[in-house]
Formats: sequence, structure tokens, C-alpha cells
Amino acid sequence: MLKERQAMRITINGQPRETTRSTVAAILQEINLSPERVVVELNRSILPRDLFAETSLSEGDALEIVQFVGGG
Amino acid sequence: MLKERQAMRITINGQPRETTRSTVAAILQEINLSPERVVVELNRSILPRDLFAETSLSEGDALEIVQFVGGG
Amino acid sequence: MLKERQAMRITINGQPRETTRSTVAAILQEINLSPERVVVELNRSILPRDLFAETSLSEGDALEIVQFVGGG
Amino acid sequence: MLKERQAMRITINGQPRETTRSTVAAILQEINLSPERVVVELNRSILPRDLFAETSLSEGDALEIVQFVGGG
Amino acid sequence: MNELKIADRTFSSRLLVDTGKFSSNAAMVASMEGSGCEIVTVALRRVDIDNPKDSILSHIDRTKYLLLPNTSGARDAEEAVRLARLARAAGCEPWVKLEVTPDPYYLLPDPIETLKAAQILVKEGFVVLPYINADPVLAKHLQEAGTATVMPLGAPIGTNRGVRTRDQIAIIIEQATVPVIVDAGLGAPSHAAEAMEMGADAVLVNTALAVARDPGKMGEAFRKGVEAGREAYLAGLGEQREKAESSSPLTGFLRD
Amino acid sequence: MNELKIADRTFSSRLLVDTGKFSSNAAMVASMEGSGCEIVTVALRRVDIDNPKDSILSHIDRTKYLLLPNTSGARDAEEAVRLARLARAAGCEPWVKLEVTPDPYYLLPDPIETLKAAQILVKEGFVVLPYINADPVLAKHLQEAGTATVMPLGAPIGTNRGVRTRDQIAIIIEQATVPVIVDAGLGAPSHAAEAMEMGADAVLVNTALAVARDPGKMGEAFRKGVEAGREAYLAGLGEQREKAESSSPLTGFLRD
Amino acid sequence: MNELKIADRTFSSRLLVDTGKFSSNAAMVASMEGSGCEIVTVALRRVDIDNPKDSILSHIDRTKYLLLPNTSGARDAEEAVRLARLARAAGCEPWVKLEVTPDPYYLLPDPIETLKAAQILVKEGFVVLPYINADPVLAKHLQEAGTATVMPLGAPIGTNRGVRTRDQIAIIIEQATVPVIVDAGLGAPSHAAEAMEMGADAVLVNTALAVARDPGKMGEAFRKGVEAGREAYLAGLGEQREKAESSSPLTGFLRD
Amino acid sequence: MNELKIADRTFSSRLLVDTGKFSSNAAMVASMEGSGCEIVTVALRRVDIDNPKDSILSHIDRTKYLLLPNTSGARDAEEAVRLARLARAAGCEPWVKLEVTPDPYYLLPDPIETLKAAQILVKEGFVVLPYINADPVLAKHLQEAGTATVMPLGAPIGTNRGVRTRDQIAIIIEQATVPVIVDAGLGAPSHAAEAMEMGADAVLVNTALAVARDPGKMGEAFRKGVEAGREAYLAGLGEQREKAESSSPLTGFLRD
Repeated sequence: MLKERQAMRITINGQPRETTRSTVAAILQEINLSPERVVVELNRSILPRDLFAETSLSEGDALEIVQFVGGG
Repeated sequence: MLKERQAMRITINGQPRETTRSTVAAILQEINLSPERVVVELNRSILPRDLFAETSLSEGDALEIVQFVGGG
Repeated sequence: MLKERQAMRITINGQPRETTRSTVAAILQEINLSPERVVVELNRSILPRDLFAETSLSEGDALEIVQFVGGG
Repeated sequence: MLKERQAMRITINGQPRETTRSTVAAILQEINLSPERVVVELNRSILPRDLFAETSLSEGDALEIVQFVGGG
Repeated sequence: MNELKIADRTFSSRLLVDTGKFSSNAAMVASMEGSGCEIVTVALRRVDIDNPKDSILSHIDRTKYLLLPNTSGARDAEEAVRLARLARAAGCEPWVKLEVTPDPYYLLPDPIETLKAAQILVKEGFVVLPYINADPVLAKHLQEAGTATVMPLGAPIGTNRGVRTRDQIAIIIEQATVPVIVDAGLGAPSHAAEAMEMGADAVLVNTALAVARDPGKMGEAFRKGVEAGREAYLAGLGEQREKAESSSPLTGFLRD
Repeated sequence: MNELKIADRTFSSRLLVDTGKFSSNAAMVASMEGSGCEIVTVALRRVDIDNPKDSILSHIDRTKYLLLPNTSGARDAEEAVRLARLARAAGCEPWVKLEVTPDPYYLLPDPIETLKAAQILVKEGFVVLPYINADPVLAKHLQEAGTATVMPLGAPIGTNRGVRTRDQIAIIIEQATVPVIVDAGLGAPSHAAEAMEMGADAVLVNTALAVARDPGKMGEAFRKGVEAGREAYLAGLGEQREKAESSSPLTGFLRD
Repeated sequence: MNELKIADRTFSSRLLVDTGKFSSNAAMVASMEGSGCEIVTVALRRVDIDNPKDSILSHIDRTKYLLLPNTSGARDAEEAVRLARLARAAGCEPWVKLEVTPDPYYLLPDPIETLKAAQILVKEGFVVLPYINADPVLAKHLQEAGTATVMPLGAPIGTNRGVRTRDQIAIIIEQATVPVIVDAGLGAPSHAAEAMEMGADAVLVNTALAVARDPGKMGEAFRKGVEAGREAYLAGLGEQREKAESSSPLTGFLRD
Repeated sequence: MNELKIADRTFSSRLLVDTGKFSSNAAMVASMEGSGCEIVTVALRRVDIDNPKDSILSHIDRTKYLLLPNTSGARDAEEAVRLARLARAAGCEPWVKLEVTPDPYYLLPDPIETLKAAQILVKEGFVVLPYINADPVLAKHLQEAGTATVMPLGAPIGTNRGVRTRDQIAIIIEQATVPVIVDAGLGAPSHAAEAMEMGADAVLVNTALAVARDPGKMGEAFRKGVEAGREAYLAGLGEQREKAESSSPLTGFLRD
């Protein structure tokens, strides 16, 4: 409720973004990415998948969300 | 004089041509070709250069006039 | 009988040879060659296999007996 | 005089050697090497040519004497 | 023995496939199937947030293919190590095809940074397959650093020129104690066969498959080319000779 | 269609085998079997009267292999014609691999005498497969004379050097209306694959098989090499390029 | 001796130049001068009656250069003979570069028609320099027919590819009793040098000069290339070796 | 401009000569003279105390030739640096041809140790000419480290095989900001010419001269080969083309 009101500014893959979601899991859900298919760096350190749900975001956090693509 | 009146049809390098000139030498002169720089076939046989002057042409004769060009 | 006595000189594959056999078939038999596996030239002309038996040899005849071998 | 008597053991180019000469210059002279054509390491440090004469040797010193040869 | 052993795993196929540049996932899968490969490489890239595509993983049957993450895009050791760690975090086994290519134009590997990254990654327990220029001395350094293979290039990536570095590759093969996998530049089955005939342990192909009119059939063609080269190597090839030599006995009846 | 058609016959194999120089008949047969070939060439020679060997025919299953007599040993058209006629008299079908090689040293074919013999033999109803230097104009003359194929050499017989006449072979393939069979000099499966990738209709091999440590296995290797090259030709090979081209998307997260 | 002898004449230059395709007569002359050549070829063509150009002869100093008419354009022996006779009638010495090229596309020489024309022209007293495919047996036939040289091609005309027919050229050189002049395809001084190092007696160049940015300077470059190759041939080149060999004595003080 | 500039010196010759493997000092000097070189390399070795030979320096006119000490024999950076310092102590200018070859068999250069030594020597004020594998990325690292040139190998030392690393050399030349000197493997003037035609700034030769029957004449041959290649590069070479192109105008009178 309250939370909903507090929006914060973070960066995802180099793009600034406003969000009200408080966890990495929630962010992924917001942008329709299933956690299994991506890897996430939070402020340049790798975030293990099983911590997505409990890891909350703060103003100014930088997320890198990457996935596998074809390439040699 | 008289000669001048009698025009005949011959072929030079594949092109039909009307001429009143009666010798190969005269033809070459007509088309501004110095004898030294060309070789002439009259009806498919080579005509030595020193016969140009005395060789007279008749209706239907075929002349080939060739010269050297660059080429390998 | 009589025949047996009359020996003649022929050439086989370049080698002179004395024989009392009178036909190509007999010669082949003498040198243990089965007709099916060889080709025979008699005096430089090919002798069809089915004529081996009836073709009699005369003094001075030249036979070439060849066969297939490996080779490319 | 006295000196002459005191022989010491040094190493030159990996070979042990007894000598009574006391300086690098003297050693080079002993083995007929003109100083200009060689470079000398004394105990693994390069010895400038102009110090050959004043540099005296002690028991156990190791000399490397090298020169230029053809080679690429 | 005719199996390929890399680190602690054995493979019956000696052909590795990169997954880049295919016109479609279907073409990629068809080519993988045709090729009979057991190892496929994949790259890591940013998700396009506004328009996320489905992951390549949903198209690759990981019970059939070992996923080999590469570090393509890395320009120095630090970036390569970062990519390798991300790949492992993604749940891949700790195998990595190490690529460090500072020059975005020719994409040639960096010997210095590649060795540096290899030393770090080996320490972290990765099975490292480094992509390198055909440099026998560098190959030895990497081997001593503990890499699982060396992957010298046959020709610059995507040129389809074949084994242009033949002399150096031959020396690497002669001296290597780890599998030698010829990578990059192999544009036709004859190129793959040539590398195998020289004694290479395996080859890696991508462009030639991806740009083929029929990637599936081309995969098969490369599979056969690799097998042909391997079998010829085992069967013992003859020497090249200066002089012609008849294959028929020359004595004959034609001239006495 | 992927069958090879020569004259009025079709073959599923695109590899022809010469039977010379094998260490034993067993080795020859093993190599033929392994290669999957359907056409094998044989030569004609005098029987050694004092010590006749058994005929090679007793080792070749003629229900499986088409026997293609060659005119090896012939130094001019007359000798070649004589050999072809003898072969037919031996009960072979009227097919002949025409070889006229006046030089006993390099065994290179004679363009003049080969054309002359071809003209005679075609008139006599032979299916003529002439062995020639890689000469596109000569190939056209032979075609016009009615030969069933042209068989340009890749390199001098027995040199194992591969397709050294690549430029000329490419022109022959481009212009030919009869099958082009690359003959002589192919020393490894990669060479055979290369010829097939260029669009050759078939290849003929001998020395590489005969001198192999394991002729049977080498036969298999060549079979696969030929199939690989053929399939790659049909699947559409990419161009060779001067510049490298990445097989990974280069946009990435590493550098913003 | 280091002079080139053709028929009864000797030349100090071993580089022949064709006069085709130059952007201007000035460029052609500059290139001839730079090259130091002593023989230049010219072709015969119809005069354009309506717009006669000045003859190339007015640009070539015939006291310095031997004019070698060629039969370019001839598609068979008859046309070639006709052109040779016309050239002689034009007052040239009876020398002819014999070219018979039925295929207007690749301009490859016809072995059959070239031999036929050579036999006729030799009988008529011509000094015949035939342009041929790199065919050692054909070269022998021409030699026996009395030609003054043989001129095998290095690569198809105008391709600038160099000595692509190396194996065959080497055999021709080994067997020839007349001068061997490598013609066509030599696109750089290194190509000319290579031919000379192999033992060729001379080379003929055209396209590489005509298309150069600076034909005069390129002429000089080829002159030096030909001399370099010739001198290296005379000075005795070393063998190519498989193994590296140090050029420094390896015993040293660094490691006892 | 046609002068070669290395560090702060300019040279009119683009051919460097190594002094190894000559049969005699006379042969070496003759070859140097013939070659017109201005830079010759020399190595450092232990004096044989029991039987000192006269120094090579007594045979080299240092007013004509710049003495370039090399570090041959060095197996790592430390040994190379030690040799370079000794050479300077010997009174040479602080120029060094940096060679680090851990493998005594193929004598291939070590990219890691070579870069390390180069960084040290540049700091100590040496003009460093490093011998390297044909590795464009390594060449860039060395350039950034401040070396005066890069010297990629054409083929392993002493093989006489020519520019076998052509693709990589071309990239090095395209990207280099310091002179590129092709070193090792050049066995004939045509090889040297080829390197120069590609745009190399100079070449270094040894074995080909030392093993020649006539080293002096071979020196001249290489001088001309290098000049030929350089001039051709400046004069603008034509492209290689797939298709033949006539050097005669094809329109003619023969066929209307």
C-alpha cells in the first residue's frame, strides 16, 4: 500500500527506470522475464537466482539482466 | 574522265561502297590511308604492297584493309 | 597321332616356342590357361573366344595372350 | 713477486681455472683476447671496458667473456 | 581410441558448432541435428527490456548437447572473466570457450589477455577452451596454465578460407598434450577434413553452416567431412610426392 | 537428383576406384568395399606364360562392380584403340577409360592422341571416359567427339597433391555438358571433397587407397569425403571473404 | 650464359611485353621503356574506314623493339595462319606469337588447332612462339613440330593470379629443349620472379602493366623482378624444408 | 617517400641481413655487398677460451652497416634483456632485434616473454625490433609498448617457404603505425617481392643467402626482388580476377 506510493529510480541494462516494485523478483515479473532464463548483476555483482525474491532494491541501484543468445 | 563516270560497287572491310576509283592505291588515297601502314586482302588473297598501284578493281571486289593495333 | 609328331615353331607373347598342339585351345590347355580369363590375338588380329577350338596354328604364327590385371 | 706466488681459482665461461693474474685486463692478456672485441660479466654484472685494468679478481670470481658472432 | 576426451568428458562427435548467425532457430537446430555435434556454444547478451526475445535455451535440448558458453564480446581478460562467471551463475557447467578479441573488426584473439584470463578461470575451477591465433608457443603457455584444449584459428572468423595457418597448426598438433580444436575460418567440409587429416582432435564450425542455403544438409556434410578426415588420419595417409607414379604395371605386350 | 549418370547408366556412388598398386587382392577388395564404389578400372597385360597368375577378375564381384577397362600403357592412339578392342573381346561391356601417356615418367596424357583415339572409339560404339590434362578447350573437343565424360587430372598421377589444377577444373565444370570426373593426384578425402564442392560429378582414386596403412578404412574415409563434398555442393557453400565476420552479435552490456 | 636465344636471335632482356589494354600510347611506351623489354607483341585488326586511327607502329621504335605479331582473335588454325601471313605481308619479320582461342570468354588456347597451325607456319618458314595451356605433352609435340619456344600460361589471361600451373610448368621446363616463356596471368613482379626462379627462360606480361596506376614504374618493377628471379636461379636457391633451422649458433653462455 | 625510417634513422635499403650460417666470412661479406643492405644483425656468444676465433666485427665495415645485435638464444625475457644489455656494453648503439624462442626446435617466438622484454628494454632506452609470430593483436601491444618496428615471421626460420602467413601479415600491415619488417622463411626473391607488394616496409633474410651456391649473386637477386616489390606496391598493382580478360581488342575482321 504505502510502498506502492514510494517510487524509486534505478537503472536496468543502462536505461533509467522508475519503479515501485521493491524486489528483483518483482521487477522481473513487471517486465515479464522468467527468472530461470536470465542472469542478474546487481551493482556489478552477480545475484544468485535463489536470492531474487528476498533481494530488495534501493534508489539508484543498477541491474544488469542478461541471457543466452546464439553466438560463437 | 570517262572512268570517272563509271562507278562500281565493291566491299571494304565488310561494308558495301560505291567508288569511281579504279585501283587499290586510289581507294587507299580516297580514304586517306597511307599504304605503308596497312595490309590489304583482295578477295581473300593478300595483295603485296608494291602491287597496290597497278591492281585495278572490278565490280563486286572485296577488300580487307587491316593494320596493327595494341594487343596480346 | 601323326600330328603329334609334327612340331612347329610359333611365338607366344614374344617368346619363340615349339609345340605339337595344333589349335589355340590346345595351346591354352598346354600352358594351363582357362580360355575364359584371357584374350588372344593371332597375328595381331583378335581371335574371338568361341573360335579358339577350331582355329589351327601354322608354322610361324604369333600369339598374344593377355589378361586383366590391377591398374589405373 | 709475492703476488705471483698466490694462485687463485676462478671460473671463466663455466670452466674452472687457476690463475695468478690479478686483474681482468691481465686475464684477457693471458688468454690473448683484445679487450675491444669482448664484453665481460663479472659475477653476473656487466663490467665496463674501461674498468678492466683496475678491477682485481678474487678467489671464486666468475667471469663471462662473450663476443659477437654471425647469427640471426 | 576414437573418442574425443576433453577434461573429464568423452564425446563421440569431433565437430563443435557455434550458434551464431543462423537465419532462424529452426535452421540452427536443423544444422545441429545434421552435424551430429554434442557441444554447442552460446553467447551472453543483455535482455532487450522493451522487447524480450525468448531465450535460445528453449531451442536447445540440453540432454543431447553440452552448452558451452563463450566470452564473445570480451575485449580484455576482465570482461572475459566477468562473462564466464555470469554463464556459470546462469546454471551452466563451469565450461567456457574463452574468446578475447579487442579488435572489433577482424575479431582476432589477444594472446596476452587470453592467457591472463585463462590463468584466472582455471584457478576458479573452469574448464577452459581458449580461442587463439595459430601460435605454438602460446598454445604451450595455455596448456601449462591448465586449459582443457587449445583452439587455434584456421583463418579469421567468417572468412571461410580453410586451414590457412597450416604450418603453425601442424606444429601445435605435434607438440600439444591437450586436444587441439581448429576453430574459425573453416568454410567447407574439405577444410574440416583437412584439419582432421593433419591430426587435429576436433573442429568448430559456425559461419559455413549458418550461411548455407540448406543448413541442415550442410551440417551433415560437415559431419561426414570430419569423420572422413579423422578416419583417413587413422588409416594412414600417403606422402605427397614430386614425381608422378603410375598406378598400372608398365611392362606390357605393346612394345617388345 | 543425386545420381550420377554416365552414358545410359546411373550410379549412386560418385567415387571410382583404380585397382593398381595394392599390396594384395584382399587389400584391394577391402578398399573397394569400404569406398562403396560401383566402377573399378582394370588394365590389360600379357600373361606370364611360365608362371601365369590368377586373373584379377576372380577377385572382383561383377554383379556389384562395373568393370571399366583402361588403356594404360598406351603411348599413342593406335595402341589405345588396340587395348580397348581387346578389352571388349574379353567380354567386357564396351566402356573404356582412355589413357594415352607417351611419357613413361610423368604419365601425363597426350591431348592430340587422346582426341584421335576417342574419335575412333566413339565411332566403334565405345563409351569413352578420357583421362586428360585440365584443359577446358580439349574437354570441349572430346565432348563434341562424343565422349561420355571428361576426366581432368587434379595433379600428376600418384603425387597425392590434390586439386592443384583448380582454376582450370572450375572452368571445365562450368562449361561441360558431360560428367566431369576428377582423376589422378587426389591423395586425401579432403582433396576429393574439395573437387566435389567445386561441382565435379565424381572423382577417381587409386594411389591414396593403395598406399594407406589400412586401405579398407581409407576407402570408407574417401566415401565420406566424396559424400561430404557432394552434399556441401548441393547445400550451397558460402563465399570466401577477405574480412573477418563475427559469429556473435556484438552489441552488448559490457560497454555502455 | 645469360642471354636469351630464340631461333637465331639473342636478347639480353627476358621480359616480353604485350601492347594491349593500355590507357594511352604514352602509357604503353613508358611501360615498354621501364621494362627494358626487347620484344613487343602487336595484333592485327580492321581499319575503321570512316575514322582511321594512327597505327600503333608510329609509336614503337622498331630499332629498339622486335615487333612480334600475334594471332589474337583467331579461333582456329586457318584464321591463325591467315593472320600470320598478313603480318608478314605487312613487312614484319616472319615471327609470330601463335594464339588460337576458340572460347571468347576465358580465351584459353586450343591444343589441337594450335599444333595444326604451328605445323603449317613452321613449314612456311615462320618463327613460331605458341601460347599454350600448361601441358607438357603438348609442349613436346610443338617442339617436335619445330616451334621456336613454348609459351605455357601461368593462369588465364588477365587474372593476375600468378603461376597457378606451377607443377606442370616445372615439368615443361625440365623437359623442354626450346626456351620456355611463361605467358598470361602474371600479375606482379613476384609472380614473374617465381617463374624465373623455377627456371623459365623468359616471361610475357601485359595486363599487370596496363592496369597499373603507373605503367612506367610498374615496367621497371617487372624488369627487376625478372632479373631477380633469373639471378636467383643462377645463384642456386635452397630447398624448402619442413623444419625450422636456426640462423644463430645455439650453444651459448646463457645456460651451462 | 621511398626511404625506410626506423626510430630516428632513415635507410635507403629495405632489405636487412642476418649474418648466420654463412660458409665463410667472405661469403657473408659478398652477400651483404650484393644485397645493398644497411643493417646487419649479429649474435652474442661465449668466447672459446682455448681457441678464440677472430670477432665477426673485424669483417663488417661499421661505417657502411648498422650493427643490429639480436638476442638469439634467449628463452625468456630475462635472458633477452641480459643479452641486449651486454650488446650495448660492447659499444653498440642501443638497438636490438628482440628474439625470444623457448622452443629450440622450431625457434618460434614467445608472445608473452617478447612483450615483457620489449617493455623493459624500451624503458631502458633501447630501439626494439621484436621478432614475432604473425599475430596482429600482439603487434598492436608491442607498438603500444613503444617498439620501433614489428617483425612478423613469414614462415618458421630456415624453411624457405615464403609468406605462408599472408592473411595475418596483411592485417598487421593494414593496422601498424610502425614499420612492418617480414622476417624468417623468405627463401627466394619472389617471396621478398611478394611481402613488399603487400605493403611491408622491409624484409629480413638470412638462410636463403647463406645456403645459396653463390651468396653474393643471391644478395643481388634479393636486392632486386625487394626493389621490384616495393616499386610495384608504389606503382599500384591490379586486382586478381576470377575471369580471364583479353589483352587484345576482340572485334575483328575474321568474322563479319
